[in-house]
Amino acid sequence: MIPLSWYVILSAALFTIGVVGVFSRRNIFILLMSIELMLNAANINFIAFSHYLQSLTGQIFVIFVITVAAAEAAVALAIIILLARNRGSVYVDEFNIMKG
Amino acid sequence: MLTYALIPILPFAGFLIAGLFGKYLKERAAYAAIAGVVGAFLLSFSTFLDVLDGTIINENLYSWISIGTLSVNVGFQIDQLTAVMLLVVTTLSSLIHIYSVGYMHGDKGYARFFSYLALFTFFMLVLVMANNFLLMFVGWEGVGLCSYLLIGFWYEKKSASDAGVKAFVVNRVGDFGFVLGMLLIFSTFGTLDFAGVFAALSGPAAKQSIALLGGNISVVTLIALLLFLGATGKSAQLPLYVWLPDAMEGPTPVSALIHAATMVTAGVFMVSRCAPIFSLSETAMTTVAVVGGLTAVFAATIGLVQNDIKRVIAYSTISQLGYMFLGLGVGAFSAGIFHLTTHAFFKGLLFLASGSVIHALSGEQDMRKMGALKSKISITHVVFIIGSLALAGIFPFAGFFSKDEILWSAYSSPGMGRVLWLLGVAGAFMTAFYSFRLIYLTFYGESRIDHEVEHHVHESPKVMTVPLMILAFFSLTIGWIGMPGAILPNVNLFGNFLAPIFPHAEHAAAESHGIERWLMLFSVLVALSGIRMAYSLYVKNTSLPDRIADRYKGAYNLLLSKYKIDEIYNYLFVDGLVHKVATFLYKVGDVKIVDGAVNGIARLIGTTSERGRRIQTGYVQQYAFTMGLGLVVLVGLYYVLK
Amino acid sequence: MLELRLHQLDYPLLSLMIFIPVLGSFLLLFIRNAATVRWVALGFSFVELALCVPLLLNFDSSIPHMQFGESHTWIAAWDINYRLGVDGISILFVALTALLTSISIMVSWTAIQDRVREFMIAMLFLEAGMIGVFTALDLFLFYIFWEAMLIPMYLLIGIWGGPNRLYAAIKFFLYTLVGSVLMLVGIIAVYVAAGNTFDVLTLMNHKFSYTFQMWVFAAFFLAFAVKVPMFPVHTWLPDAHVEAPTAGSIILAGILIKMGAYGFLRFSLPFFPDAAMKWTPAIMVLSVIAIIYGAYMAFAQTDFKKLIAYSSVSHMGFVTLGIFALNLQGLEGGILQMLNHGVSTGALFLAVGVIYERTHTRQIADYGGIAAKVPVYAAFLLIITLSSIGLPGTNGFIGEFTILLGAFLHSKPYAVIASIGIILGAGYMLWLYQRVAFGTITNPHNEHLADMNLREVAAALPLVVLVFIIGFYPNAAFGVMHASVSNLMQHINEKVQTAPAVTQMVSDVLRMSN
Amino acid sequence: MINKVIFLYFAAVILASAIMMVTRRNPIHSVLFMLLLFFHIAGLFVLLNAEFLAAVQLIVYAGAILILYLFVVMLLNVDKESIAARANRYWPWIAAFGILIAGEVVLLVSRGIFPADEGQEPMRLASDGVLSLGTELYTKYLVPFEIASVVLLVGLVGAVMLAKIKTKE
Amino acid sequence: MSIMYQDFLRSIMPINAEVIVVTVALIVLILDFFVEEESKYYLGWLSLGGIIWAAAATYNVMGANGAFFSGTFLLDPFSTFFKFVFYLACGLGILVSINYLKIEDIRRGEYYALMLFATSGMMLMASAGDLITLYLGLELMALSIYILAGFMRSDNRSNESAIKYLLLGAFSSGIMLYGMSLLYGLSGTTNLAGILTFLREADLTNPVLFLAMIMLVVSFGFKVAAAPFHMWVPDVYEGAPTSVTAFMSAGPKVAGFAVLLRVFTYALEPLHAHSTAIIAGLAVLTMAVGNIMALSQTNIKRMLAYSSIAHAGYALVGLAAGGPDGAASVMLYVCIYALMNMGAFGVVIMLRKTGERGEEITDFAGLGKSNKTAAFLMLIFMFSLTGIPPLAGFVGKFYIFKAAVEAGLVWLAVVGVLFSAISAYFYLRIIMIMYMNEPKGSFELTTSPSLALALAISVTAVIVIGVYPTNLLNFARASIIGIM
Repeated sequence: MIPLSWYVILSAALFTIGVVGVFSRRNIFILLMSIELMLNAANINFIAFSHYLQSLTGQIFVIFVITVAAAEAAVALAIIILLARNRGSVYVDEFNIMKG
Repeated sequence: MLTYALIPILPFAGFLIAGLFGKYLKERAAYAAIAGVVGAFLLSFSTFLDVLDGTIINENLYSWISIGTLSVNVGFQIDQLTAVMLLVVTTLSSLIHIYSVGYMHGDKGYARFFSYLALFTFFMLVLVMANNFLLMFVGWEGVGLCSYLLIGFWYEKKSASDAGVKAFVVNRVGDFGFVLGMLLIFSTFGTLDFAGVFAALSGPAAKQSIALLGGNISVVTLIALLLFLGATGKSAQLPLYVWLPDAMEGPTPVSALIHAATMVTAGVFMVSRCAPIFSLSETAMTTVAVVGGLTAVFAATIGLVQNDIKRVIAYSTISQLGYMFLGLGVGAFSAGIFHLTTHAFFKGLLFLASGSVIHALSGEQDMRKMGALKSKISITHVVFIIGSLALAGIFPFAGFFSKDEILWSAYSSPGMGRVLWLLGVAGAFMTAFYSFRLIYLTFYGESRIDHEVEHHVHESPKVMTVPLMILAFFSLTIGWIGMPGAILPNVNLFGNFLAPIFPHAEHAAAESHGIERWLMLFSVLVALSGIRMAYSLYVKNTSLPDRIADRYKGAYNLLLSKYKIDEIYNYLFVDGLVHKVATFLYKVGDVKIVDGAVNGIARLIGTTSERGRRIQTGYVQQYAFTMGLGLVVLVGLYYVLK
Repeated sequence: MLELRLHQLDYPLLSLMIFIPVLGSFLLLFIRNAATVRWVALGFSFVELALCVPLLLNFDSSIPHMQFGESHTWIAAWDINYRLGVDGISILFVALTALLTSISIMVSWTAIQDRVREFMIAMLFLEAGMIGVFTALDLFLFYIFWEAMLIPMYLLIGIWGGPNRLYAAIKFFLYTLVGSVLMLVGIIAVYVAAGNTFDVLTLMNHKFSYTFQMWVFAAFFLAFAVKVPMFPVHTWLPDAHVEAPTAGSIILAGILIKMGAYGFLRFSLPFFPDAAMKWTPAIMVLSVIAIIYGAYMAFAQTDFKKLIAYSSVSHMGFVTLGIFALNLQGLEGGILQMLNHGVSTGALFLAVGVIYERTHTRQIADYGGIAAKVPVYAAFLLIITLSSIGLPGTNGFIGEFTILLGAFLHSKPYAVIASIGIILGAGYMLWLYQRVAFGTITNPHNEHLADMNLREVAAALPLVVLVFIIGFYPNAAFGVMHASVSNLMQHINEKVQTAPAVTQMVSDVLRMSN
Repeated sequence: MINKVIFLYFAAVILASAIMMVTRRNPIHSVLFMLLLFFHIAGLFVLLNAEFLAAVQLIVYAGAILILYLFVVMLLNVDKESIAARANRYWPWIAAFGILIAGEVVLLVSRGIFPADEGQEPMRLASDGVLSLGTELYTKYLVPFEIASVVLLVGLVGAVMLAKIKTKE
Repeated sequence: MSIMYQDFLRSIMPINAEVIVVTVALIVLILDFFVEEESKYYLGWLSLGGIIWAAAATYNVMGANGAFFSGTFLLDPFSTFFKFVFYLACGLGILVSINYLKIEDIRRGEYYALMLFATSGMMLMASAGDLITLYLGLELMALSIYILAGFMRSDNRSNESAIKYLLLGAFSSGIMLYGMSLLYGLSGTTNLAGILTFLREADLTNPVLFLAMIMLVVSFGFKVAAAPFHMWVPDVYEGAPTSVTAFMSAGPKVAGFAVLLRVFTYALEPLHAHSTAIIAGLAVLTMAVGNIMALSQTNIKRMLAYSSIAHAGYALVGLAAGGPDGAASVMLYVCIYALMNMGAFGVVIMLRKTGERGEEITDFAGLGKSNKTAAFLMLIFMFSLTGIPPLAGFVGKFYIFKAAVEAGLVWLAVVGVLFSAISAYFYLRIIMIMYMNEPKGSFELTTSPSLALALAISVTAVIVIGVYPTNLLNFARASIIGIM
């Protein structure tokens, strides 16, 4: 049988990749997708745990996570469109009018 | 009781009236002051009669300060000493008030002048009547204040106001000693009343001694020395005499009343008031005697060469005060007080007379611009000579009796008595010399007066000359009340009168009258020779002084510049110890260090903030990164916390 | 032990004294006309003054207890009560506050032309706050007033002040705030240590552990030392004084900086006698430094107000010296000196204000020879100068002498050094007076200087009278405070305990910081 | 055993495509790698007997969200980043940091103890798994379910409101 | 039928406050289609009515204490207290918005709907009994606020603040989710009560547990703007429409503290030993960053942003103190803070008017002359934020530090008071500029009944609470039932 820790470690690795992605890439889409990576890492955890704990809560949580992710993506993309419209750029490091 | 209280109150009333309503009373203000002072004089006389039979009045008016064990009353102790002082003060004060009516006529500060003068009288009376140290200190500082105000009376003159401040501050240095003395007295004896303290002197408290600068000093001595420091300030003794010559900036009546007759003698009075304390401490007594003797000579030497008529008299005053302390120092308290009394009269006379001269010469004070005045202002001339003879100590003038009593007690006192005596004699010689130098320069020889001044030289009005004559009379006669046993046995009224309150330190034994007579003769001769020398120098061949001056240039200039003491004090204390240090402390200490630290902290925080703004770059990823960093650090804490 | 005398009168006198000014300032909100505002404000300050009459008449000076007591529950959850009362110490300052406030309002009559209404509102609020500080018998309430006072004072300096007012105001506020917030922690610590009570009287009887006292005393000390102000935390005072409007300076010098010393008397000494004893040498040294140092600073000043400000540092040095002599003479002298300083320095600032209003310069060099032009003013200034240099017959002398006596009995060296301050004091004050009043007119602007008018004389007269009353009959003041002060002394002597072993102290520290 | 192999395959592809996604210069490529990743995650879910979730993963994530991304990317036809600017200028730090955080998290997680140990029988509820899931969702988690609906509504409103071309203003 | 209707009502009774808010939001959305652009502000008043209605509903169930919907939803005094704070924040937010939107020319009803949605999200966060509810409530709130922040679509600053907030928000919720997943993996449940019971006899040295806790600290810390997770705050606050900023600074922050309290003093209570140390550290850092950075700001909104960070720091002190008093102090503090901040932003909004931003601190110059009332209000709020008695801000700080000292965290209290002394500088700077500088050209302030009402409410509250805090205090102390 597959040890639970394998799943957890996999998710940890995935989470980390997501985090690093958020830090490093300029392109806002890739930023968002990196965040999705983090969410997916969490999802893997939930599913794995719910499997090993014999409890459905994890799966339920994942459903909600995905729902929220969808809503968030919609809003995010809307804002990106605004930005692209007003600034003609999708590179986050160009959005720094406000600092200090 | 009330009658005694009235003695100071009357002049105070005079002060209030003249001070508050001076604006409306104009010159009539003088009458209020005079009335007050004369009233005080009459009351003092009746008081004098009350205590003539040796009774001592000691009454409290009301409780002034009372905290725990500290309980000070406003109260009067009137004994023979006080009575003498009362008479001296009120007499002189009255006469000088009257004299001033003429002298100050037409001055725009007329009312102010009289109010100050009356206020001075008030404080002086408080000083002499007080029955405890603290109240005495009130009078003590009060007269200081008045002298400050009166020296600076013509405040537009910078020199005048400077002199005023100088007088007050130098006196404060003395008072520093006085205050500490009082603190030590209270902490030792638990009271500040004269009676209480003197009573306790015989007790154990007086025996103790305290550590000071490694050494060990008896409390009584320390008290005495501290009080004496106060006395040197007030009575212009070494090293605090410097203010008195400058005090001549004030109007001449002020010099007469305050800086010759009364205030400056307060030190002498205080020391004799504390005779019981002083006489317990050999050290203190010697100190007093030595300081007195030295001052007597020191001031006289300066007096030899001064050209300002008032300054000459001022230095003679310092020197005469020296004699008084010399007397007190050798235990001849009554002699000291006696000299105080006589001196008050003849020195008052001299000052008023010089005032009359100055008045005649419309303000001229430099003797090099005088001469040949004897016919022009004859009354002044006569009284001036009487005063000078008294000062020089020529028989039978007042000065003779008092000075010789002091010299004799010095001579006959054990220890360094003879040395002190020699100092005294030397001083006597110089005194005779410079006082007649003054007379010759002023009244004899050929006139050196500026011409426009020459025209309106005139004798002073009656209101001024009458007091002069009265004083002259006293200068001649007052000495006789202290007739030494060596001349007429057992008629020393003065001595006997004061006998009950002073410890009997008189060494004059009957069988030694022989020596005493010889000494008297000797000192008179010395004085006469001094006068003769002055005559030969300033009347016979007037070129001689300059030649001597050239010959001993160094010495002459040193004397002329008063040993440069003022300059040294200025450099050391006024500029150095005060202004330079203050400026440095402020510019560096306060602004840079103390305040600098505060502002520095503020600035530090400010710059931190400015720097911090750079961290907030506006890059969203950097924000996320910071979060991540925080996450990592916190997670890392796991290894710390467990 | 001390008790709170309730229902002494059938009306809450102290509350009235606190809230009548507040009421007044609310009333002012609805008045537009400046002249009316002035009169109303003056009226209210006079009402306050009038209330001092029943206060002083009904005060029983034979007992040390807190009188005119009021006590109402306020915040039950924290056992905070609205508790007021005065004893022989605080009553004097309540009266002084009422007097000086009226005087300040009179002084500001023409000096303040801009935003008169706001100014008067600030003044009245300030008065309420100050009286609150002196009457509060609940630590929390005390702190409320203590801090609340900062607001109007800050505005007074900041809005109606001189050219550099911004710096001065913020410096004043921050400086005092830093001190007080630490005291706040101290107050909370006391509250916790004493079993959740803010009642001053209860706390007085509570014995705090030795180590605890050491720490908390320090916290309180900082707050009070800044207010006094003691060397080396005095630098806010010159700036604040120089920039503040006349009224502000009078209140600041007259009342505000007294609160530090009052705090020592009311809280530090009774709560932490051991700490007080332990810290006494250090505080004595600081006081002596303040005396000499302040005097020296005064010598170096060219600015009229700054000079007086530094002289205040010197004088307050005397106050702390007396208080921490911890004997009757010292304490009573210190308290009297607080009053004196309030009167004299208040009057000095009044004098500066009077002349500043005419010449608009504070540089001493711009004066000189004005005695000829303004005799009344010169006389007034002279009297105050003398009182400030402690000439016998004036109030200053009594205070300084009794303090020196107390200090001398406590330990001689301090008194000896402090006495030098008397010489210096005479020096700089007379020099100041000489430079201002004497000599010939140097500045043409002073040629047509107008003498003090009736209003100004009326404002100055009470102070002059007080100078002499206290000078000639100080028992009037001492009599009021005797009972309370001796009670305080006795209280300290009873409470003081011997220092515990080091191990004990260490364990205390550990327990305190869990 | 076979499961292990399958898991390892999935894990390998997931990590690989994650890394590719993060490092691709062309966003469209990244999106495609993301798609790949989602598919394998779905596979993982199946391996864990969460078939329904696998389906949701595919439909919602791959089918909806990702397509939306793709759509927008193309809509804005973002040109690929220049080599210099692919990563922002701190990337070496970030790399180091990445290793650090990975180390920490993985270390902690691997040293962690989970009550659910591997020994037991995994759930075999494939057939009525969905049913019980539904029951759970509509009874126990009713409130969250309702909230989710509001969340979606907000998302909808927000998207529309923000993105729609301004009529006027 | 009616019976069913009855039990339906009864069944949703615990949650009807939320239901009301959401319903009103929906009504607003629908009416939005029919209302003329000029009269959109009626929707504002409508939403306000909704809030009041919800408040009434909550008032009816006051004192109720129980878990509903199988433990996913808690209705207890704790949540009730916070709900009132949210109503306050939202109500004041709406009041300050109505006029502001006119100026900004935002004529859209969604605005109010979103505010209501956000509020409902907060309410759910406060009464979440289950990580899932918590997560969804949080996301609901966050999502609405993202949109509100970006509401000025044509304004670059607004867009930027929206995207920054969204990216970082999503990032932090990613971290939170991971933490939650681990927590779930350990305890086998997402129910807070369940987690508590699990932790009661769990091995607390388990690294994963620690990891999970940290991740929750980070993500909640992000919501309450605790350093070093605060960096979004200044930018987002500056960019967002001022009315939204006001709402943001009051609502979500308070909600964040509700969650922090619920999780750390209730669910993760057994971990208190660890969490206290960490939170104390964060508190110090937060106070330092907030107060020091605020000193050098020139934009009033940024300045208030940093000040809100600083205040989060003070509240964290109370959280670190823990225990009933600690919790109560935090609750009292955030409530007072919301009031003061709302007031301050209200005054800032008065300065905003078409043409000029009125956001620079220098724009306040001479306000004390040109508009006495506004200046006086600002003065009150500034002194209150500084914590000078007798104003509410002091009471809040006092309780916080009192709790800290009682918990033995004397050092923390000392640090706190020192920083609050520093904070005096930048608050007083505003007052200085208002009263002590001359106006740079007189300007008219834009005011309106709604704004006036909002300011009146907050200033009255600030003064009354300052002088007589007893009632609010007792309410807070009574409301910790549910997390103790």
